[in-house]
Amino acid sequence: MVKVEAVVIRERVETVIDAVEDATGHVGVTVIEAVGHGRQRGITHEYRGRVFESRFLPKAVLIFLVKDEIAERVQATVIDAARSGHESGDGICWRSPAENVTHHRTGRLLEEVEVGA
Amino acid sequence: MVKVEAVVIRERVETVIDAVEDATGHVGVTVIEAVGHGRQRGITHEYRGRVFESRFLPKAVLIFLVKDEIAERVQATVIDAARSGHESGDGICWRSPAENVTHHRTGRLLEEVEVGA
Amino acid sequence: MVKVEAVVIRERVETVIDAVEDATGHVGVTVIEAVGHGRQRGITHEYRGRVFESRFLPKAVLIFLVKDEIAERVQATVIDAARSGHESGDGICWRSPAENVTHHRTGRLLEEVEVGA
Amino acid sequence: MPESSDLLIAASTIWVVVAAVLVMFMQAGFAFLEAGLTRMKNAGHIAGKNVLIFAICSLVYWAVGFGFAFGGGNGFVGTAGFFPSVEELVSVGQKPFDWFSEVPGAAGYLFEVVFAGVSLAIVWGSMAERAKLWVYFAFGVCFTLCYSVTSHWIWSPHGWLFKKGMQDFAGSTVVHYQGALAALAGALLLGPRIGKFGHDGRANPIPGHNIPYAVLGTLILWFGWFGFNPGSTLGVDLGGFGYFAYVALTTNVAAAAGALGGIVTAWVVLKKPDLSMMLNGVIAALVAITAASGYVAPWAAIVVGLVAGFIAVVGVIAVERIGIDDPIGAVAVHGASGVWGTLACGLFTVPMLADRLATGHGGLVYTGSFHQLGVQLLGVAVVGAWTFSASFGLLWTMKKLWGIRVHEEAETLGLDVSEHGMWGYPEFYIPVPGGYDAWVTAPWERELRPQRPAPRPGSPATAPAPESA
Amino acid sequence: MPESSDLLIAASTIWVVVAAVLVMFMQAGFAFLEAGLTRMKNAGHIAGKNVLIFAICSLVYWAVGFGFAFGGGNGFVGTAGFFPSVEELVSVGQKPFDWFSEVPGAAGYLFEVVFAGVSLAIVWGSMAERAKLWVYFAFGVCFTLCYSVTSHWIWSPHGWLFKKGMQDFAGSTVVHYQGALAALAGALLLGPRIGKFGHDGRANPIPGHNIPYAVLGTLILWFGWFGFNPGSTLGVDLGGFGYFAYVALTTNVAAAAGALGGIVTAWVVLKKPDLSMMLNGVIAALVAITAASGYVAPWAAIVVGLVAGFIAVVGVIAVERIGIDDPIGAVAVHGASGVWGTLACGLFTVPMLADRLATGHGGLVYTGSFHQLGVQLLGVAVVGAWTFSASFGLLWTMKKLWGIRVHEEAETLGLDVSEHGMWGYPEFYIPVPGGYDAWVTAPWERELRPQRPAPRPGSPATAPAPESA
Amino acid sequence: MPESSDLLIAASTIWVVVAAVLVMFMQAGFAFLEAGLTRMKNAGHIAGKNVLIFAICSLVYWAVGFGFAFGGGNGFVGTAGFFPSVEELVSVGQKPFDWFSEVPGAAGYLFEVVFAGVSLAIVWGSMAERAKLWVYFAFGVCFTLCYSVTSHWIWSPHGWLFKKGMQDFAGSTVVHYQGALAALAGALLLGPRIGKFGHDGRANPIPGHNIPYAVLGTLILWFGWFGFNPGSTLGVDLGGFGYFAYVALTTNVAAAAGALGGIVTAWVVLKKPDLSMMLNGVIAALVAITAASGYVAPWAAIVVGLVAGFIAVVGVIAVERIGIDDPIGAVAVHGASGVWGTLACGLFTVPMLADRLATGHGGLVYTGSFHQLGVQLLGVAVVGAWTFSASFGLLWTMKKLWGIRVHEEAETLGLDVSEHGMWGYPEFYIPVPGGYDAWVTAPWERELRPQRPAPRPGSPATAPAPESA
Ligand SMILES: Nc1ncnc2c1ncn2[C@@H]1O[C@H](COP(=O)(O)OP(=O)(O)O)[C@@H](O)[C@H]1O
Ligand SMILES: Nc1ncnc2c1ncn2[C@@H]1O[C@H](COP(=O)(O)OP(=O)(O)O)[C@@H](O)[C@H]1O
Ligand SMILES: Nc1ncnc2c1ncn2[C@@H]1O[C@H](COP(=O)(O)OP(=O)(O)O)[C@@H](O)[C@H]1O
Repeated sequence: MVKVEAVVIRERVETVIDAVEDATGHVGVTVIEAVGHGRQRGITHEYRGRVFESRFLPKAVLIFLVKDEIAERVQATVIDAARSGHESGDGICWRSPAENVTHHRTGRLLEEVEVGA
Repeated sequence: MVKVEAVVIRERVETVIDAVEDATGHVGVTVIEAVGHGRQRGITHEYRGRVFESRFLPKAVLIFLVKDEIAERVQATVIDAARSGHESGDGICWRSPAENVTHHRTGRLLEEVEVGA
Repeated sequence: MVKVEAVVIRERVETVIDAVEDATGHVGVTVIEAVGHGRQRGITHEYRGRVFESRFLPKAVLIFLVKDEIAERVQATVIDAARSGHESGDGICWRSPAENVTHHRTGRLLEEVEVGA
Repeated sequence: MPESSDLLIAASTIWVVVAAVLVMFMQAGFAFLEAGLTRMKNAGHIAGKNVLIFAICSLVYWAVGFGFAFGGGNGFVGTAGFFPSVEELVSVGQKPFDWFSEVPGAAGYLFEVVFAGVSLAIVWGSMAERAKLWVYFAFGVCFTLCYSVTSHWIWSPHGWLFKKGMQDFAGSTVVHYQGALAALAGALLLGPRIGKFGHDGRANPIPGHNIPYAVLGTLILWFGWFGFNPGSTLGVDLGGFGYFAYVALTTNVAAAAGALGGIVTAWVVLKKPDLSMMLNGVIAALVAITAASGYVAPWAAIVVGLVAGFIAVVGVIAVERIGIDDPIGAVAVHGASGVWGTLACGLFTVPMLADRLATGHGGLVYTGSFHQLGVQLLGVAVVGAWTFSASFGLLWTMKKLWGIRVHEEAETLGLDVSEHGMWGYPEFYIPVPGGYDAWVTAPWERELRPQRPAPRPGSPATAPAPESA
Repeated sequence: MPESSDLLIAASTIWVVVAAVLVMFMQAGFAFLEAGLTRMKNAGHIAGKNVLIFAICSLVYWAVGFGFAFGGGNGFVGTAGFFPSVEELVSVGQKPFDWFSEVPGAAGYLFEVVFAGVSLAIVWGSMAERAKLWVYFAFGVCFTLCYSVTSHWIWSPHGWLFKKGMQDFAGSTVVHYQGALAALAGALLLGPRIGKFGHDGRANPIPGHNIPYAVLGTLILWFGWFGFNPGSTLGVDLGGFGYFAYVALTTNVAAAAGALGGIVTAWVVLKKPDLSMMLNGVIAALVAITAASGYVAPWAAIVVGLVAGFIAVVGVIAVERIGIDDPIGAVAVHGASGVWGTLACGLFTVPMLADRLATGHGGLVYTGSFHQLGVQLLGVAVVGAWTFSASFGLLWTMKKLWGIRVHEEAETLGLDVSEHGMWGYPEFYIPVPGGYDAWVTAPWERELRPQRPAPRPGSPATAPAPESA
Repeated sequence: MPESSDLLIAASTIWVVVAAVLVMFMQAGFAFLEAGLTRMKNAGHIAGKNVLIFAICSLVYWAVGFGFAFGGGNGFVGTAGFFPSVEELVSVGQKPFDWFSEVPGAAGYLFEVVFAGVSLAIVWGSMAERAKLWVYFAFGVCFTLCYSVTSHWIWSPHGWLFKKGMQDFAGSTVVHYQGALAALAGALLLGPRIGKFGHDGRANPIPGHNIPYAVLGTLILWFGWFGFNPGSTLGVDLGGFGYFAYVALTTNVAAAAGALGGIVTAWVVLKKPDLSMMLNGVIAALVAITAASGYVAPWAAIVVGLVAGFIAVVGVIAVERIGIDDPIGAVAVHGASGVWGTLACGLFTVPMLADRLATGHGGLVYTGSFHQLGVQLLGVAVVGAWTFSASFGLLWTMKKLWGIRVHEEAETLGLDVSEHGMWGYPEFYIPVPGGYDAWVTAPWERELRPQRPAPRPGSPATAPAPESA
């Protein structure tokens, strides 16, 4: 199978998950809270007269393990749904191969399980 | 080396880590808190008369970087130990190649270090 | 592109990010809080006369998606900068290929965007 | 050997000052009730604003409010006692504060200013999480004056409603209903918080971030209410020596009934014993008994409390239903319940107690007469019209002229960081040096970085070892 | 000119009411001590239940408890003053509440009901994190009645133990020991929390989630105890005018000694100056001095406190050793220490003070006589037998009939969400709109989703650009 | 029929005891103000240490401190009343505590010991997050004694500064300035916290972890200050019957002005309405008005408060600028502002009030005379020299002999876990059984592990299914 990973702004986590389900029928995602640093400016803070900027901004990492055949479609959907229209900070998305993706409860390959489901 | 990753329920984090150590002698893991969404139903909440379900459930992501030769054994052990007997939510496990796995403290390859250890 | 991942102690997160930027000019990183278990001893706790050790120690996972040509350099810099001089716990670093790394805001490949930038 | 008249002053002043101090502490109760029932990103702002508004109120009330309320005058407003002098404040029972016959004018000020502070604190509950900071200053001043005038009508012996025999022992109408009216005006003009209502108008729950805070706030309020109601005897002998203990009893049983009324109603109606509803029930009951505490029998106090607990639950739901976003539930808990408590006097006042307090007459259930109920209704109607229109007008003007709501980004980011520059719980949001889950080297501090150790032989920086992998 | 007898009533009522109010605030102390020493997932429930049980107690005690305790009657129970009327509550020194000779019956109610509330609050400390919600209602009512009867024995002039000259100035036995006995019964019948004991029976530490809360709770309790002990003079002249100030002094030095006793014992015995043990030491010392505060010399108060601090530490460990899961340590801190304090009177009571208070005789160290110690022992034994068996019997019956412990899943998930439907700290557990680390669009809210911008030219949805990679 | 002299004692004792209890509660205020303005990893320690030091202070002050301060004696120190007996404590107006003419010696002790506790609490604010635990014990004892001596100078009728007519109504100098002097000595000897200053000496902000805690602390302090200042009449008739109500008024308007002074100064000077600065402003104002509360007119109280609010903001910044790490800002808020308040008497004291209180003379603005200002200056200078050198000397010696600062690792890890073995918020740091985001099986508990279900047919452990992939 293929592992599709994306860094998205937190407001978009559910939009992306729903979009993937709508577009490809894929159900199953793991979400990790993260902070990111890139082109986007951080938030400015002031405390007792000292001004400083936090360079990290809240993001979320989404991990989808999907069948090879839908991988491209999933990624395209993610990229599309993750776009917020803000001028910066929307994040990135990539994919990589995952071998022997197994389903703990049944001990069988996830692909088979999903077919089964 | 190989990177074995697993999404497990939090109650099983240590069971899995111990099982891997017992079965393969491998020591070394990184644990990340995550939330997941899949076939399993979320928890129902009620506040001031409004009922709603949180679609995300607490999970943990385990990352093991292991020698190629024990990769399969490690994964099999994880899959086995992660199974809680609940009717849903036990998660999944997969593996993928990792190149040039280096150990910061010594600057040498992790494999060599582990041999050294 | 290449995905360079590293587990580092939290004090080193920024040192590493700055070192990578200085050495390779690469900007863009995603940071995830994690806990790790390895050769290093945990912290001892005592509560109402019961002594126990927490086996997990706070770490951070850094994810860099970088152009193939600078991947090795980035990794070398990370390994170098992550070393704290402590006797244990500095963590590890590895890399793996990432396909079709796309930039959400523009919908274009990250490489092109970075060139553009 | 002290005169017994001096001892009466001593005892009365002790009681009134202690009661005032208990009521002042209610600011901490509101701070934590409101902070607990709102979100983390606004916690510092919500808690801190109670200090700010009480400060504003304290100075305005000293300068003119106290004079408006109790400085002699006509039926509508006091006309003396502005910027009171040392003499006016230390003397007992002298003009312009002769209404306070057993305590120095200063004790009168202290006891009345904390009431004004409570009324003002209520206002912001419904305006929480989206109002601009300067509005607290501007409207805080205006409301304190508006409050002072109304309190003159009902509590000053010169007041026209007082003369009609309106019964509002400690201020269900004066303090709570008034605060709720301004709160309602504010909530209407501000509009709901981002994310509170969906496109179809259905409300989203926005649970408060810290129920223990809300519990602490409620218990502090309950505690402070023992100054609020019993202290309103303004001395040790109103209604008879030690009568204030009886007022404390009715207050306590009503609050208890309110807790049960609230949690049971929630359990039955909402199917869950919602804790925030139980807490609202306590406060609603305390609000309701405030007017009645000196006038009713214990059984009636329990009825007043039970009904108030019910009102709190259905009121909060109802207010949400009609599309008003009231984060704390002030409109239902202080408004609806304040009205209920005021009218309850018209129903349950014991004639003997009305005589003891020399205010109005017995209630419907004892006298079969609607007279007192009518007076209470009149008071509620007039105060409702005046305070709501005044508050709405003032806030409407501010809104038109300068805007009273923060920008969308500021609201989304949270008022702590956008208005004050720093989170209420910084370590959960940003790396603080040596802070929680944080990176000891703060982002804004370069020099601090630990020096990198010289690369060891064989380290990738010098040798190509890893490359060879 | 007021009569000096009126002024005596005024002064006594001020004092008793203020003291009662301080004691009422101890509910906030228990709420935060207990919430602080338990887990996040139960924080709202633990804090909130103190409001609930005080509410139940307030109504039951008004209806019948006060009559049982102080409504005249025989040596075993009061037989008058149920559902007291306005007249009975406002009059001073009249039957049925003639025992309160300087304050109105209402002041008597107020002061005694807050004591009942404290005793009831103690019960739930040991039952924390696993009891069903309805049990608070059912057992709350029963225990309040049981408590009222026992307090009649010791505090009513008609009580048989009172007649024997038992010394329990403010209730080490009546309030604290009794609460601890019911707590013990509850802990035994509920069994330990999931995860408390391993298969080999070794105990796991389950540290409380918020030490600052526990500190706040302890300081509120210390604060409230200045009403608890000194207020038990029930007037301004018991033991001499202003004698209550002396009671406050013994209370304070004992509490101080308890803090040191607790932290030093922990440091020496457990090798670490455990903060929760220091706090337990303070409370244990306050519990112990409660009985003795009016009877002993300052040096003895310090001894009582030091020993109580020691008892708290070893007691908590011992209770855990024998396999009882007492999350707050109520059995050791209120039970063992309450017994110690009661017996301490038999040892250290100053004869002159026993005479001043006209209760019992001097203690062993002054008189060389074991008489008083014997009386104290008798009281402890009888109360222990009666309250433990009554509580155990009641809870055992409830357990058999309906079950008193929540289901395993509910306990694992936490009582906040399983019993009340919502977390005590929602933003740490679920996405709240605009909440901490959360996704502004709440899961249960579809329409709210930001509309997706129309895909730009070259975006993957329309063109295959990325595919070409 | 009670004598009116007895009633005077009763009323005075009620007032003094109630005031003392309010002041005692300020320990909770300091605990939460300080915990809120420091970091999560030290929260338990910071809050808990207030219990510890008040305990130490309570015993030391009973044993010798009270005697040093008020036990008759010469101009420099009291020489009687050590380890006071029951008789000395229950009698009124008798030697050695005859200075307390209307309340029992015990009430005197209670009221004075809580003041010593406040002064001691201030010390640790500047030493927060890095001092060793035993230092609290050792220096706590020493400072309490040092404090007692100084208070004798100014508050005992035998004291040499008292005889000079120094005006320090409730202790701007005695309590706050002294505490700040020791705090300064401690901050200098400890040095800044790790990460506070960069290599270039620029300061890093280390924001406190919980602004709501700081707000609660501030409101508790404001609340307690109504005991602090008005209670300093030590009876009901100093300055006239009920005069203490006037003292409460000046206290309240000053605090209000301080809040506004603080937030406005921050807004103007620092460009942001920093909440912690508003809170500092309140406290600075309360500190300043402490000396003047009985002597000045309301308008002057407002001036004193506004200026204090300004001093708090610029003072905190200034202290940081010169390289001193004062986590709470005690040096500016209690030191600079305490001096300001003491001198303010020399400027604003109303002659009529000075006469009422029979202490000193009118201030410059009324009398045009610099006399009183001179006396105030002398007091500030002498106390400054004595207390700073004594504290610095003591701490310097302790530092040289045993070291007063924890090791670097301990400081980095946090005092909760390094000094006490457990975090203040354990569930955010370690897995607790059944705790937040945690793994039910605690790391230290093996047996608890859920048994693994027998591998199912086709599970990888038995069959090579996955391998076949
Ligand atoms: N090269 C990269 N490697 C890892 N994460 C990246 C990289 N580039 C961007 N990110 C992630 O995407 C987020 C948004 O990137 P940013 O450059 O701020 O937005 P934009 O590119 O839209 O201006 C960053 O905060 C970071 O988490
Ligand atoms: N395709 C997937 N991609 C990523 N994570 C997944 C996927 N399927 C399942 N998971 C993770 O595994 C967890 C358990 O999956 P779920 O379907 O709920 O359990 P089960 O399959 O046993 O019913 C999910 O919460 C999610 O974190
Ligand atoms: N094989 C591994 N797989 C995953 N993570 C690892 C592995 N080895 C080490 N780590 C991570 O690196 C951290 C440091 O490793 P550790 O062995 O404690 O340090 P050192 O090797 O310097 O003694 C661990 O806490 C863990 O997070």
